[in-house]
Amino acid sequence: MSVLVDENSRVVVQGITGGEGRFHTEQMLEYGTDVVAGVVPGKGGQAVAGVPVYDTVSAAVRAENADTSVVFVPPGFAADALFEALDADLDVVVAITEGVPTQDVSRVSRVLDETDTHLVGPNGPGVITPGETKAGILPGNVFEPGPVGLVSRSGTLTYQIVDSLTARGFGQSTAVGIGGDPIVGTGFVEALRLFETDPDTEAVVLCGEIGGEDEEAAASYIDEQVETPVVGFVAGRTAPPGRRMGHAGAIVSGSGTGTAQNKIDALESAGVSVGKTPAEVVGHVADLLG
Amino acid sequence: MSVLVDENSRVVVQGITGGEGRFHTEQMLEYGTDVVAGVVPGKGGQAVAGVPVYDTVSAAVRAENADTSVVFVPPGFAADALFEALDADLDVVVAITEGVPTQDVSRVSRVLDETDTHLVGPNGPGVITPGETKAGILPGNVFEPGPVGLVSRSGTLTYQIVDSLTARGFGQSTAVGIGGDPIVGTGFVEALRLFETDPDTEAVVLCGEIGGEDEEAAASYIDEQVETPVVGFVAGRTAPPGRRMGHAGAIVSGSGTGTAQNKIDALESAGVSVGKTPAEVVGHVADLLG
Amino acid sequence: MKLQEFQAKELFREAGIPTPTSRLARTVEEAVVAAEEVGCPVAVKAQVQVGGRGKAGGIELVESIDEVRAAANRILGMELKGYHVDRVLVEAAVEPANELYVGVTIDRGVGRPVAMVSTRGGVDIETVAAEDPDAIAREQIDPAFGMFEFQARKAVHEVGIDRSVADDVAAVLTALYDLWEERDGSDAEINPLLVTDDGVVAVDAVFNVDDSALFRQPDLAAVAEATATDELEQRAQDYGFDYVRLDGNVGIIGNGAGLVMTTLDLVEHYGGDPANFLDIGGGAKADRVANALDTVFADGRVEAVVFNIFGGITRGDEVATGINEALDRFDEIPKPVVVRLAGTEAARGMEILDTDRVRVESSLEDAVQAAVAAAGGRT
Amino acid sequence: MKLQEFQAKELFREAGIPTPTSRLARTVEEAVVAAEEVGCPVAVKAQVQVGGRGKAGGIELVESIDEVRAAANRILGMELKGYHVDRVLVEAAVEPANELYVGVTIDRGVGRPVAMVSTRGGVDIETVAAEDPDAIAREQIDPAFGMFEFQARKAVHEVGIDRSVADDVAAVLTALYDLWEERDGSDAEINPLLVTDDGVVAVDAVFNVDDSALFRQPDLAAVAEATATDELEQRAQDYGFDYVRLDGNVGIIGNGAGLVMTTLDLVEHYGGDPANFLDIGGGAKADRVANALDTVFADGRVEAVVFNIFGGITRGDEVATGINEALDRFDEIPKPVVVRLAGTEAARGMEILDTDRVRVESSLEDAVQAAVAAAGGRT
Repeated sequence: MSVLVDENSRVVVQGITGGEGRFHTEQMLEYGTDVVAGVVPGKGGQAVAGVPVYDTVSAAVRAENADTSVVFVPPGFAADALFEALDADLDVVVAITEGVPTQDVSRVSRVLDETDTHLVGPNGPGVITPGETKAGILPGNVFEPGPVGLVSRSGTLTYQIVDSLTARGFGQSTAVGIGGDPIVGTGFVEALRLFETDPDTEAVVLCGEIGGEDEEAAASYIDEQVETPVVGFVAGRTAPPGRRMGHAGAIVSGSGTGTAQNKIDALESAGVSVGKTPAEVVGHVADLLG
Repeated sequence: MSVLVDENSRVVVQGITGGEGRFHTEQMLEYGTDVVAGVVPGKGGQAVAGVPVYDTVSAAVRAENADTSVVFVPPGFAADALFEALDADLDVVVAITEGVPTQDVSRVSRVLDETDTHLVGPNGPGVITPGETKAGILPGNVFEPGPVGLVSRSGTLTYQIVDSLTARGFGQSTAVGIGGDPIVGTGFVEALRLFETDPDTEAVVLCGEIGGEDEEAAASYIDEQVETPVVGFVAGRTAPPGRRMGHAGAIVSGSGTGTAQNKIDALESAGVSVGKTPAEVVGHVADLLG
Repeated sequence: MKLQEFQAKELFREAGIPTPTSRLARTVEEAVVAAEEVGCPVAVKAQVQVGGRGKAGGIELVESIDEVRAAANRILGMELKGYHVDRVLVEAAVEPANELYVGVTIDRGVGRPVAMVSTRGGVDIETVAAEDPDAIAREQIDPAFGMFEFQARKAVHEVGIDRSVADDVAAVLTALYDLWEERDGSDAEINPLLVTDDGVVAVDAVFNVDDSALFRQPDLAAVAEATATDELEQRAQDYGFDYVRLDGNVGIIGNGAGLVMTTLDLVEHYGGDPANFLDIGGGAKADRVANALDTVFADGRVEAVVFNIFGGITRGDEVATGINEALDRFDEIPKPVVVRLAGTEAARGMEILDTDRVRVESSLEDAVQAAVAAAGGRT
Repeated sequence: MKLQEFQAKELFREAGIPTPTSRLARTVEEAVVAAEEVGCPVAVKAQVQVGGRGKAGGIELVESIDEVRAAANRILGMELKGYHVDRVLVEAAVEPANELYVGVTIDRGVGRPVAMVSTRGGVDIETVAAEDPDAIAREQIDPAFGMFEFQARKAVHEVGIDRSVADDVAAVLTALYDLWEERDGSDAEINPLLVTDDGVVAVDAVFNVDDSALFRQPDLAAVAEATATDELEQRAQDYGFDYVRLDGNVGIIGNGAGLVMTTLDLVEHYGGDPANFLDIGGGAKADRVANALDTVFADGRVEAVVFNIFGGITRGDEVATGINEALDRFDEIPKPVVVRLAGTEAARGMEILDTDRVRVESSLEDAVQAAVAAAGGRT
């Protein structure tokens, strides 16, 4: 079992003819993902790495029964690509694109609220269910199948932690990179809700960072609704207030909210073991799953 | 029993200081309606016919526990007034205003779809539950309490039929003037659904007219889901195609859809007794309830 | 309110939708000059607010200036479906080619806009809708957002528009939707949108404006005022009535569209022919009532008038006073008038009415039958 | 990207939001001329992209030209929270009066815009939010529709703005929201919005632009480029790095914001002080890696560098090559460099690295500890 994607997922890649789209289509195919179609307006009829290209998502869905999309469309066109993906009623839409204007994401999120689609991202590495499929750009070789669910706002930090987990023999059920932007589709709470329904996820690692209040919301949710043990990590304890750290999400406001300490406190109050270093995180997982 | 409004309804009048708003507030009070507040931006603190005026609907709702609004705001400001009413989470909003641009109503309807509010109108006379309350401009003296539910796209035609019903001893549970515009909030189907849940409504009179397909939709709904007997009337049998008859809804398109005959056929196929004249309609009611 | 073709094309041009070069002409000589400017071959097209002009002989495709002169001579001044033709559009002829359809309207069933594209342009789109529904791609529009870019692409690809013009057609659909939204259209259509070697071009143009929105489209409202063609309809419009002229001899006045339509239906039901639809609206005062009677009396075909008022907001006594005032304008009552008043202050109205000059009936059915009889039955 | 006050006020003026008369000045003499034009009393305000200028001594209210000269002399050239002040705004002083707050931002919790009004302007709004939440009216905005007209009225009335200026404040809120939407704001604030006898006036102006939207706001992007003040931050920006300069002595380079922040946290955890945040982003090639090292070496405070790469898209061999190339630029390596490579092609990267010039560690924790030790501990 797993969440969001599995061996049956049929993936369409929006923006498949661009450099990134092409490269990661090949990477996904290599990992075993069923990439069944690409979509690029005006390029229907072409093929990329043997994958047929369509002009519209609806044509791709109709012809190839796709249920999952991975979006590599550049920022200026990303919102429209996401509206199109939502219109096509896919189960999961993974938005890799970095730098989508926040107001665009807000509008996408407005439409998303009225659908049953799960949007992952934007500005995230996507989702992987190790040994089955990956929808995104995560480096497949780091992951191994296993009992640990992982949800994170950060890409490379996830790989760092997963690498250590794998090295210690703890594989992953599914890893979800929710993305680092101020507004994302699937947040911590939704990811936790999904993992909670997955019998094969025995523990969840939640990787947060400064900015926003999603970790605090996750803490309340864990306190009230989550049985699965959760191990936490929060990046940015040393980040100075008011400065942006790398991506849009990672900014601390001047006041107390959004600070790493605030998030760590909230998570710990909810019974989450929060590691101070990635190594400590793996240690906590080992304590739980021994 | 009744639908939409009853003796417990607490009414706020939006646009209470205008000529129509003031006149019909007095008329409603006279009929026994609990008009608890008025709303006119910038005129909070005034009073009309003893009714306190507020600047915003939310202030009126908070102060006076209103649950129903009647809107007399002029066309250019009507959409905003309706957005405000929907935002205030009222149970019933009755839009009397005639001449609201159709695209505005489309946007209002977009928001309406996400609420639990019943919008009646625009461009309708409102709703009356005889002997209890009226929210709108219907002439109260024509109505009597009784077992006949009435739903109509037309104002004066309704009064004509109600007058005849009352004269023959058939009072009304509730009469709903859904309005004559191309897009309205509560349509025939929704009104029928409400009447179906009202044990005191023993028969429903449905007054349609040319244009649109709401009567056809009602016919399907009646066929499938309505137990209460329905008597029908359709105005505009002699209307020439392509010409607008009086209000926006009453226009026949060039093709077969929207014609009176099409609507009559659909209703009759669903078991509705359709009268050719208002007198025949009352005759059919007498046959049912006589 | 239906714009004429040349007015709609003016809007289209501002919206960036390609249209053929054209000039408007009010006389034969103007048409000749226009054709010289535009360059033959040209289409000479009657400018009236009705559809089906081609079939009715209102459009002629000509090759030479002499033919332009002949066509303009024939079309200018003709009666087309009841409208007098006083202007023609002289327009560069476009090579016959693939004809598409593009349109935007409100889908009343769901209360939302719908954008449509079809490869079967050049014919009545409602026939296509009935016979071959899959030949029309429909995109329901979210009125909060307007049309998403992808929707135009999707519609165009779904319906199989040729790849070489897919982007052009999508651009026209997007522009048409935006125009429709910005200018408060009720219906906007391009039929046909012609595919040429240079792209696409809107050969016909329909743009109907939502009457209720004219208050915020003052330039279009001004156009509407300038284009009423029937003298009686103009008079009714000046008075602010909803009025439709028909072919019968029983004049009909009432309050409320549904009740007036019902009165028309009853006239026919009892063997008469309605001469018009006239709704005086709600709350009419005496003066307004007199104006209504004045309008209907002015119709030469009217043999008798039925006045049917159910007072809700409208008061029976005001109506009765208005009828008396209107009749005072005549030494002799020009046509028999049957009045039926019900509802608010109806009893008082009945008392006020001068029964020497009008016949009073208390039931709707009786009133209609009396008027039909007075008009002498079917025309 | 935070606009400076005078830039934000320029946007406000275009949006119809009242602001005091003001002139920008780069020298004391310009400030004097500006004050003469504007008319004393004036406020002399340092133009830097940070909040809290008043408390930090960057704003002075003066009555005479002599005082303007003194104030400009003091403020121009001062260091304000790390920024060099090279411009002042000389602005007509507004009579002290009722101070309101108006703002628009994204409510990240719900992913929607929120418009706010408060009667408690002139102080830190986050303090008000914490102490007296009811003093701030918040309207959640539907991003599909934008702000409804009623929402501005509602916010203003809910929070008890005086009836005499309620419409003015509602108009400012509406204008601010529309500006925020049109110009891709992330935060827009007026604090205080001053109530005067003639209406309201925006005495301060905050407008932060969404960096991700600069591609469609070219004029604001140009402003951003022109206003970087720190030489190192300018260099990092030119190279296209996300870079933040801090106060410590351990230079930090990594890929991915979360991983770089974690590296900063580990430096502190192991007793060091981070000198900077530098994210080279995903898929960096050798040249980019060299530029990153170049940037960090240029920081005089840096005593040692830790290079932490976890290769996903980024390849360890490319990174290693880049490090070697960067080091080739120096005869002598200016500061000790500790490198840790993991993930894609990490093993090959390790082989490529010249261990005579850099220290290689295979665990993140070891790498950070080595760098902290090399830097000589906390500054």
